[in-house]
Amino acid sequence: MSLTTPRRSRALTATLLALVLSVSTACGDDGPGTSASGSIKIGLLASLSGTYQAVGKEIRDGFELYLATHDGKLGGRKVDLVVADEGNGAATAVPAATKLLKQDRVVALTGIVGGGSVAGVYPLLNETKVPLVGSNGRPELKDVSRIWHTSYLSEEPGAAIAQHVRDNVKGSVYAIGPDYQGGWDELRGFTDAFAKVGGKLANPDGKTTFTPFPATTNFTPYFARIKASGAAAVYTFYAGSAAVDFVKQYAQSEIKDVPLYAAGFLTEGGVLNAQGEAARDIYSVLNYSPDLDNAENRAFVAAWKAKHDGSPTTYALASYDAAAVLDRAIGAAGSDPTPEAINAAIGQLGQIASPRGTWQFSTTTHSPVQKWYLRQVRQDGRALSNTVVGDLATVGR
Amino acid sequence: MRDEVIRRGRGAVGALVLAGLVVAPWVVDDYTAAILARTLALALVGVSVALLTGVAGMPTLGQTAPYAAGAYACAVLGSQISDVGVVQLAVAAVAGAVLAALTVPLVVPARGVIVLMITLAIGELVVTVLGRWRSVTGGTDGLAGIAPVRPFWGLPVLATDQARYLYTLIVVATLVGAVLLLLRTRAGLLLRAGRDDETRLRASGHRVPLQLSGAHVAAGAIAGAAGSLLVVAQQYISPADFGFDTSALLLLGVVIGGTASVGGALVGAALVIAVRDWLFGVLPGHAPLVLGALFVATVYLLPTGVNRARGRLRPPSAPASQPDPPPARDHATVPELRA
Amino acid sequence: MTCLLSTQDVSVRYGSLAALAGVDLCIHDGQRHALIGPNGAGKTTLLNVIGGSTRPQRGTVRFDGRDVSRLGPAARARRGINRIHQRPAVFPTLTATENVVVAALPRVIPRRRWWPGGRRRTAQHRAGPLLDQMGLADVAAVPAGHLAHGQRRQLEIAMALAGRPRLLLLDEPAAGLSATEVGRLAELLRALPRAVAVLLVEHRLDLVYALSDTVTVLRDGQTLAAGTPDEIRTSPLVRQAYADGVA
Amino acid sequence: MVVAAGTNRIDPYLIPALDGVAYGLLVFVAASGLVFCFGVANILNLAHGLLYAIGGYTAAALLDGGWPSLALALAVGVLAAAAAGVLLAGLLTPVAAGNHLTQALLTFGVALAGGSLLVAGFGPDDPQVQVPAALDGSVVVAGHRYAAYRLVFIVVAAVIAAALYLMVRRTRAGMLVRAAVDDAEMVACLGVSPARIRAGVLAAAGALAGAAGVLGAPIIGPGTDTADTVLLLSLVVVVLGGLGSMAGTLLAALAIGEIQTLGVALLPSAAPFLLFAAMAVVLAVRARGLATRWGAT
Repeated sequence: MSLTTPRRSRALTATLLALVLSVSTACGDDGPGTSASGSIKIGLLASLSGTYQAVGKEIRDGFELYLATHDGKLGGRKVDLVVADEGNGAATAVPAATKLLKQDRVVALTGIVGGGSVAGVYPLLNETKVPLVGSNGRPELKDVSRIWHTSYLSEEPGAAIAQHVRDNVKGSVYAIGPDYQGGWDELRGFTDAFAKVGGKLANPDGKTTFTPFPATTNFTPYFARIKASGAAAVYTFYAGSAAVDFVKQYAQSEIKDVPLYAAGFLTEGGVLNAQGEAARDIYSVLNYSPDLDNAENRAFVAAWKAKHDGSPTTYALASYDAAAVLDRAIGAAGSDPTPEAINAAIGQLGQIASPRGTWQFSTTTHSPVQKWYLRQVRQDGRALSNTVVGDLATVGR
Repeated sequence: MRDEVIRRGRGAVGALVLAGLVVAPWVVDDYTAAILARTLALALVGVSVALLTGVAGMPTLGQTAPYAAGAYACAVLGSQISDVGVVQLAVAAVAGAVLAALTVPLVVPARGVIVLMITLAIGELVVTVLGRWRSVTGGTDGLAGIAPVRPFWGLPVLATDQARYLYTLIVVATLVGAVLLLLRTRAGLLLRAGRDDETRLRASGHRVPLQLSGAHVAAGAIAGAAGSLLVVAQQYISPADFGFDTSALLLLGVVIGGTASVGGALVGAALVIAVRDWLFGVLPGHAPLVLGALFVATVYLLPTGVNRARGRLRPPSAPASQPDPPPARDHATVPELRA
Repeated sequence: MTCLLSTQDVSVRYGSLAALAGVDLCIHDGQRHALIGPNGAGKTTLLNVIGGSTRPQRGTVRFDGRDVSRLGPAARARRGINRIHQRPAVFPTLTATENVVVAALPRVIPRRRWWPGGRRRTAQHRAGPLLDQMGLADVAAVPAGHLAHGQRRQLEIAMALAGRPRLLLLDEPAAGLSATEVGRLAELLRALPRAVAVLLVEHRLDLVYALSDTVTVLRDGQTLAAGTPDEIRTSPLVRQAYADGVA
Repeated sequence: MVVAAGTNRIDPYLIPALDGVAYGLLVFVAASGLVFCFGVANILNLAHGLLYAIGGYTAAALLDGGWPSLALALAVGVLAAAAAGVLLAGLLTPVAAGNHLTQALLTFGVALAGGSLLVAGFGPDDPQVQVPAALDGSVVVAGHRYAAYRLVFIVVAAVIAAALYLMVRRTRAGMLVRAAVDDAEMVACLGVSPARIRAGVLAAAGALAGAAGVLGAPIIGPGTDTADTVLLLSLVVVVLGGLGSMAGTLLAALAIGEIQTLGVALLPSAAPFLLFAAMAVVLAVRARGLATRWGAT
């Protein structure tokens, strides 16, 4: 320390040091994931603050809804759900996941909004040998032996809709999306499949246009380029506030009459309310819609509406299904549901009945083989909602 | 004499804390050890921020840039050269120093708030490059599955949280010790003099820009080394680790710790980062609210720390009898506004 | 005899105001040269030009036979031009000793060049006697910000001398000092080593006549007169200029 | 514009260029309050984005598609943000004399806590902003479709900018403001209490940010990231504008607006780097920002 440090600051430094130590030693050991009373600890990590908190809260509510409708039990055991905040990404997600895995010693982890957060948590999962039943983001990973996702792979929505767009659009299609891993994967899914069925992109260089993310709040310059390209339709993927900005500005731009196709997240959940009239008629592809007609979905939507305003989203659904997966896996894992046993049991589940229709885990990617639906934003009573207008491909390997 | 007592008291507390940190991994659980290791790496970046902000008078929001350079150099280059920790540490330090050297022409001529903004821009640009240079950096999802290191030739790889923590602790202690020694030499004296009154230092014949450049490069090397420690502690890096939040929290931690004191910066930065990480785990959804309230409370509850920072940045008040008080030259604030 | 420092045709303009209009000056080795004149005559501007903090629009400054016009204050200080400022400029959080050490460092040649800390140790050796000489030995460990005004003035002189100057620029060193302090200051200045040339700007003419051997009178940015203190004291021209300036 | 419509090379860039003006003016109105904080009260206010967000959420809560609701939202938004500014001034009193880093610590904390309170109150979803029906469409400008609201916003924001300029130039309060930018200590000597100046300045800054938040809600809408986005843009603009100069800030804001729109349209591949690269270059070339060159207010 410097030579002329005033005295009081030394005292301060000492106090701060003491504080750090007391904080660091105060965090004790909470014991193993399965306690003597037979309850079981599950960790849920989701963005409850920051940019993605709307999605994170849906994920938490979806999981809690399953617990509430199943006596708070999974696989016949009382569940002690430990929730932690993922924040804006890996920087905050990693310490929160470390707490769940190493201090709370959960037997399984679920949730996680961001693909980057999953990548950040991945080394911890391998180290602690705890399975992740993720319900949203999914990065590219070398080894998925402990990673399961009830949502989808980022390239699947685009792949599912490509044939439909090829059949229904007379002309070239402009592809545009946000400049981060999720955007790259979503758009690549579409452009690869679209090229395979003989579709042509309107983008001048034949490559997708990527907009800085999350910095772009003004899409007008891009709309000018789309106009100049003479595209007959636009395919895009945005979510959250970027989706609101994109759709609202699109509706007032000079390409407002160009049909807009999108991965379903563009008009999913709360963003649709914020978009209002601007979202009318947008086509989107998604693995779920609240108006699907099956028994599981009717029960799910009714239970959801009893607790929350509005309809459940695909985010809530994926988390609800994650709970269902854990329910069956823990039940099948025997008298001592260790993380390893649960992980092995997930691999044996087979067909899973779900509000989205029946699906199963792919043996190679550990993500769902599931049917995708074409939806359009239409008037439903007093509000606009995503209405299923057709079935698309079943995707998954 | 009271100074002597206090110095001894401080020495005793310091030794006690160091002893506590050394035995910590055997007392606390894996989680705490892992968090401590990560926190130590960030605290080392805090030291480099303090070196620039408090000692050289250049408040920076951009130390995440050399930190990121060091981390990625270590993960991409270092792990291919060797799995020995000290080699990777050297690679990371060099990368951080090189990046800092490249930005010297932008940073060193600027003062006050302009430094804040230029370093902010540098930090943001580096994060953008990291997010887009997919083939090397893995893009916004980051690099996962980085191979574990062995601290030294012939030693086993760091496989447990305890081992990783101890390695981090030893490196941080060594580097902080080196910084403290450096500040006792003429380099430290000149940096403090420059923060007091840069014009006067020039008038005495010193090459001030050269000294500031040296400090900037040295701080870059330290931040780069911290990047290598982050790779060890976390085995995963992504652009999100080097965002604006991190810069802002580090600067705030350094302010809380007293901008000009290396020990204070280490502790302040560690405290802020530890509290943040801890809050995200125990108060899901309310961490920003509580963290924000804590910052406000800090300003009020620790007036010593805050006054301290002020005292370092402004000359101490002079006796009342003197006719003209010395002109207030505060580089860390905004001299431009008063021009 | 050649000049240690010479200015040729130095002109400085601030907008439409001519602060200096073609000033020539010559200072020899060891000379005690005073610069006087009414307020706004351009004395401080001339010191700034010589010290390097102001760039003249026209004219050259030569020091020790070399053109130093393009050098900044730091480079000139390294060549031996040191300066005392109108308001004492010291490093407030550094102790008196550290202040002198910092000032001494640029011109220190350590005995063991590659020995760590050698430069600083040599500078430290130089600081002690200088502080003694300036009567600051008691406050050597006190941060300069806590010193009284007069002590800071003395500290600044010690700092200037620590830089081994060949030319010392003194900008109103007596400003703000009490009568006893001015007496002390005069003694200290008279005791400066003979090898150091001095350029003194001062309002108190008694001090000027007591300390200098040559006096240059500036008015409206031009040299009005130059000569020995006696010549200047009796010159009606100078009296007139001062009377105008005061009025 | 009619002339430009004929030439094909310029044509695609016409709408982005126009939009850059709208965006730049919004950033200017949002940032002008920060200029006051910085230049007059010498406060580094990192909670400035929060004041804008208050205006934005007010607009989302009150606007129902009619004109009276717009007037009401504007009044309530301005008052609420100004009140928040005064509150902030009160919080800052104990550290007002301190350095900028201390102020940054305090205001950063307020921004963090206030931001999460806002989101807790209004929910995590971006709320819908319903502009008056007459403006909720698009008009044709030189053969291109453009949002009607933005076109009107350009006019309104230009009026606000002109009013600000006249106020700073012509009124007594404005003279005080200019004097304070030149020499803060002198104004203190005039017998005006620094605490009152601070409260007044932060109230004015809040009012401006609140107005920008209400009027700008259809452009930069309220949401979880609004405060951060606006704060960052405002800081960039204020620093580029030369810290305390209104004219410099306006120029910088328009430049940022064009960089974000026209620049993106011309150089899409460089889009992510444009803002900060431009900022670094400008700051490095001219450490005091654009204003020194153009000699401003």
